[in-house]
Amino acid sequence: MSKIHVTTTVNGDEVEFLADPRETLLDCLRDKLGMTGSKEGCGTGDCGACSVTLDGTLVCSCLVLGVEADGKQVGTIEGVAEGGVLHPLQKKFIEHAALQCGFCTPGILVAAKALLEQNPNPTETEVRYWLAGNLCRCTGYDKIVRAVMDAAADLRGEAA
Amino acid sequence: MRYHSPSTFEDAARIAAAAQGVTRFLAGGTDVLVQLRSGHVLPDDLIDLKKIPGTYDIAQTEDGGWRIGIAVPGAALGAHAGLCKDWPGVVEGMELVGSTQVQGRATLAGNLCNGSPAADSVPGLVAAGATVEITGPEGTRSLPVAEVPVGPGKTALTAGEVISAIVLPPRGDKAGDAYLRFIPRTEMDIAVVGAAVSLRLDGDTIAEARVALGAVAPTVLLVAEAAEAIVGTTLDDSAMDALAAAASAACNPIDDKRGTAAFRIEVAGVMAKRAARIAYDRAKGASA
Amino acid sequence: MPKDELKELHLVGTRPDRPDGLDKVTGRARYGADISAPGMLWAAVVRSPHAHARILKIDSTKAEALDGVKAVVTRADFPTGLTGEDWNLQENTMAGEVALYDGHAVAAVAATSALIAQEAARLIEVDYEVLPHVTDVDDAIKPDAPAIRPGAADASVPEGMPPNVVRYIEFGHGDVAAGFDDADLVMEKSYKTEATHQGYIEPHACLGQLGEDGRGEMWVCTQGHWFIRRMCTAVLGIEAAQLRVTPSEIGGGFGGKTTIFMEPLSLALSRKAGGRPVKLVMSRSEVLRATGPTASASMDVKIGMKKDGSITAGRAEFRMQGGAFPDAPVDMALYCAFAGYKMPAVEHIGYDVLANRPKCAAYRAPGSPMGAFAVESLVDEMSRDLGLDPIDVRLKNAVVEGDRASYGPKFGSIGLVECLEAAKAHPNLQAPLGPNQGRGVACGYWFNHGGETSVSMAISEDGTAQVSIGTPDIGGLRASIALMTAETLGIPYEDVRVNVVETGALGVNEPTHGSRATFASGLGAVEAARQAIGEMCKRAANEWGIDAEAVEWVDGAAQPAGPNAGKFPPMTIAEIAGKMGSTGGPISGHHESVPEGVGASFGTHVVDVEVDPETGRTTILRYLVVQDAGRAIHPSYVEGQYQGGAAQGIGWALNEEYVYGEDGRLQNPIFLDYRVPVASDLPMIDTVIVEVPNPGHPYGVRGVGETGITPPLPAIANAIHAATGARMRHLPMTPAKVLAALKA
Amino acid sequence: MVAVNLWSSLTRFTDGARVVEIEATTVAEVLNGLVTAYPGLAPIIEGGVSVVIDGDVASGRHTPVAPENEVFLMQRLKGG
Repeated sequence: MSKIHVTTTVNGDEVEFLADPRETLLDCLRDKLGMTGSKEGCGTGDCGACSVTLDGTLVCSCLVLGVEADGKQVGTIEGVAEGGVLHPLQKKFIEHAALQCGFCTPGILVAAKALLEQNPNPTETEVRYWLAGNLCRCTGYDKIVRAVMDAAADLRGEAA
Repeated sequence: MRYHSPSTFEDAARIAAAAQGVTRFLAGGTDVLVQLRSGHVLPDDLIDLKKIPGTYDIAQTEDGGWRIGIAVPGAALGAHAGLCKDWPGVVEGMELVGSTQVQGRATLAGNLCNGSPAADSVPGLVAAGATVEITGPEGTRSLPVAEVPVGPGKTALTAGEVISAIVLPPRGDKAGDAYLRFIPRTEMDIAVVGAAVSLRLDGDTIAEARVALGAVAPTVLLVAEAAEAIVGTTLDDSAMDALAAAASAACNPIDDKRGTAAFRIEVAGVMAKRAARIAYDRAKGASA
Repeated sequence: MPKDELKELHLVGTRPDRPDGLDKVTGRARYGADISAPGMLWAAVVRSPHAHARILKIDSTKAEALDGVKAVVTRADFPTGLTGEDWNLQENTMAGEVALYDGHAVAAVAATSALIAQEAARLIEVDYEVLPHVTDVDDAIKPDAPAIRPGAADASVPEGMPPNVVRYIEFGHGDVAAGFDDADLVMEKSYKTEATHQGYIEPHACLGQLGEDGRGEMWVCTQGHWFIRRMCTAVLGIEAAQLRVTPSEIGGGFGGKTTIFMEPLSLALSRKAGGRPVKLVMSRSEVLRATGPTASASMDVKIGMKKDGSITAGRAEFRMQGGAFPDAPVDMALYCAFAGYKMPAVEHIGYDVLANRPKCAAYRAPGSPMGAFAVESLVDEMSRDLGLDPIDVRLKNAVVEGDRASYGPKFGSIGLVECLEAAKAHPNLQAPLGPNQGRGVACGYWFNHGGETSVSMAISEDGTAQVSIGTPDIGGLRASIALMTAETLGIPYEDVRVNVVETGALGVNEPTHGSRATFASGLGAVEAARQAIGEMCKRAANEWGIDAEAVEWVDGAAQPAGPNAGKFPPMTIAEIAGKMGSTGGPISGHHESVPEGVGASFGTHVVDVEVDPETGRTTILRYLVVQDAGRAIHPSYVEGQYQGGAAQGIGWALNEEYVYGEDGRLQNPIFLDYRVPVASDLPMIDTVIVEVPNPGHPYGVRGVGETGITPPLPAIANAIHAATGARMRHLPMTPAKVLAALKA
Repeated sequence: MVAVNLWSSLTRFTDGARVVEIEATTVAEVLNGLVTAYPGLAPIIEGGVSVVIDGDVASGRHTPVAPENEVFLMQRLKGG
């Protein structure tokens, strides 16, 4: 089975790997690049734990082939904090106890960041529907939704 | 598995026609990758269509309709103001497929070619009278969307044929469409019942209508009797009841893990009524 | 502890950032599948497609011929002669002569890549003789049901019972017949609940290595690594101390990660592959098909009630299947069913029944939700028939300290009445309800659990402290332990680091289960800190040349007390620690015990729903959880337990279920069709933390993890009834079932 | 003597007695005494039981019991 050489940009850094065309972008991130922050919870696009951005679009990396990333820009949880400075969403997730086991957290943060970039002032309903593809089994979502709303307010420069 | 990324549909069709084993086309990949990873479908040749120029485009046709590239994901449909204004029902059907993440990848063409009777985007396309452009070894042809699915998991496409565009007719004035589905949760489910209604008004009276149902038969249904029930009416209560009865009567569903046949028959009428109301309001100028 | 002492607390009850928060929001935290090792192989498992089939032949010739395949194991690679639960675990890990359920492992393979391992697994040919199967509990208990494991019944089962009954229990007290005679209203109804799965988002994953010398290492996501060690070594026939098990961060467990499923396979493959480490990660469908869902239940309940709502007698007969192995929590279900009520007379009968399904595991208050669904539904139905308020009826019958529990012993300190009163006073009860809307109330109970506990604490040279615990942190445990330790030592929260350590670093610990971790490891950390404080007081006393008894510990410092008070300035923990090398060596504390006094936890939930009369779909409008926490160490994570438990209960009530086809195969083994609640399905979940301190814990803690999943099942059924008049007695209350009930 | 409350289906092994008197000062003596007096209980007790003393699950075999204690035998308690 011949492998394909892939050159892609992950969180701003150019990287290369050899991918079997059957391997997903998630497999490649985790097993070839050692970026295990993106998680596999289902492998069928139903849980969102593997959420990344691909050329700025939010996707499940388990539903993208590694070879499809060639020449594209990939954004993962490892790139959400910039230069060691946490993104307001990350701070608010800790502050609001919006995580318990933390396994869904990377995917939710990547998804929530994508939401706030296109909608800086989402309603609770908009947050809930945007995140409907990110399963969390620990929190009942209450504190997650609050953390996202509070981070949005923070980013807008409003007091919570 | 061999991975191909041709730069024209003709090349894609040629590769597919020459392939000996299991072949799959890759557009959004949200069905193909699931089948691949679960081992249900292990393609020998995978033909990625997204490197073909124009596959991400949404363009107005000369007659005022729309031509939608096969790699346009649901999120891009929803972001396109012109398309959303003309065909909100088609767009909302596609936007119900999967999550925000899946919307970043999943396509109309993929949803159609997967051949599921429950595909959310298909009833809207059928109600709209959409067609697909098909490229094959013998050239291109056009086929109504309603004729693409021929059974669960089966399409009318022959070996080597690939959908190269989705074409929506011109919308025209005083018209509206809508799609509603029933799922047990609020998101992330496969439709138990889906109903799309497209209609045009003459004054307050419905002059033309098309009603399509999903997940209630082996393929999507275009229910002429349901359309007839509301044409010539102002969608009064008796028209609504007749619509619901006609929709329910057309159903030929199965019991499965997602719902019972009796439930599907009952709720098909409910969804048809509710979708008709939205389509009617949109035709009268309500925004989507 | 006395209330005035609680007022002195500085840290307990505050909400600092959790110590593992940074790693978890940056993607750095390492879970089960996140670690790799040099020379590592990948494993894949071959699973039975049949619900019940004799394994005639396994041919791995083609698989072994594939480039990159390094080992194939079948049951032949495991020792024989195991008995009891060890045999059950081994049999469930890998089928012997008979595959007992769809998804039962029959072979496993290790190869140089995941893709090769998966391809090799497809090349392993298994010949089966398909046997008759049964999956439904009511079918499985029939006398003519296919006998799944003849001879599996234990001594509790009297002669002549149907072949799949493997455990039988009967208990109660009082004159039940007289109680029913004495009642104004007697009602008897039958209820059914379907199996559900814990649904943790992290699939099971481990990395195992085992040499021919019998020494091994394992990295695994688990609620309890000593359990993993004991079970793996028993199944493989190696010595426990030779296997070192390190717990990864864990992506949810809810009871499902307290036992083994595939972990021994990685070790067996490693041993066969010359000791190369083997990574084994389950797919989601493997998780749903072949780990440990909860039992399904069929239940009959009869209650006698006076016109004023007082209960005169109760009877419960529960039948539960927990898969092809004896372990359905029918006993727990019965214990919890009437636990909130003073029962003058009560009778419980339980049957543990085998069926061709995966071996059930614990799931959050195992058994309690099913029992509560039946009893709390019937109490609601009878209250309404008698025109009584459902909260008042519960208050009228509510158990208080000293009352005899329905299951026999007397209750210690409990907070049921406090929960009911708090629920009654909550503004949600005043919210107006519109058409097709209804409000439901129910209570829930869980015992809580002590369990083997070992904790070590060491003071560092700079006066900071490290605590080693053996209970994996699933939902903020390290924050709670750090709070209690810092509170006890009188140092800042940030000066304590809590580590969940591997099996080589502590004595045996039971898992994070039974709502025990904050209670038991917390108690251990406090006791260990107190021990270190004693030592530090002694060191200070030696420096000052006074008796150790004349030194007290105040705000993180030793200070002279009694007649010596004020004679010397306080000596801080940093000062004492800085000199430890020259004053007697390291300063640490240890605690080993099986703590008693766990403190049971009651809760009351109130839910408002709206039912679409045309589709039968239920929407949760408002949700309130009130529960007794004893003392909330970190209130945010207590609320999180309440909210998470409620969400799981809502899923169980409305949409989650194992759906088996006529062929005995699981029809919905992916998250698309196994419908856990998504964010848009739920409203905010309001919480009230009731605090009736548990006298059995130094800070009054009661475990809070489990009770919250119990009340949603009946509360939602009661709310649907209030909204529509339809009484739902079979979970889940899917739109199709509700619509059918509305039309009936 | 300690009065031990059994669950009622165990009366098959105790000649119908639901409460049995056992000479014991510890949990271990309770369990051993039960097996000695009623050998039919042996597999049940070996299979695992919880001994509840005055409402609390006893932490081990050496937990003391006295005649004034209320003692219940229950199925082994566990949790999720």
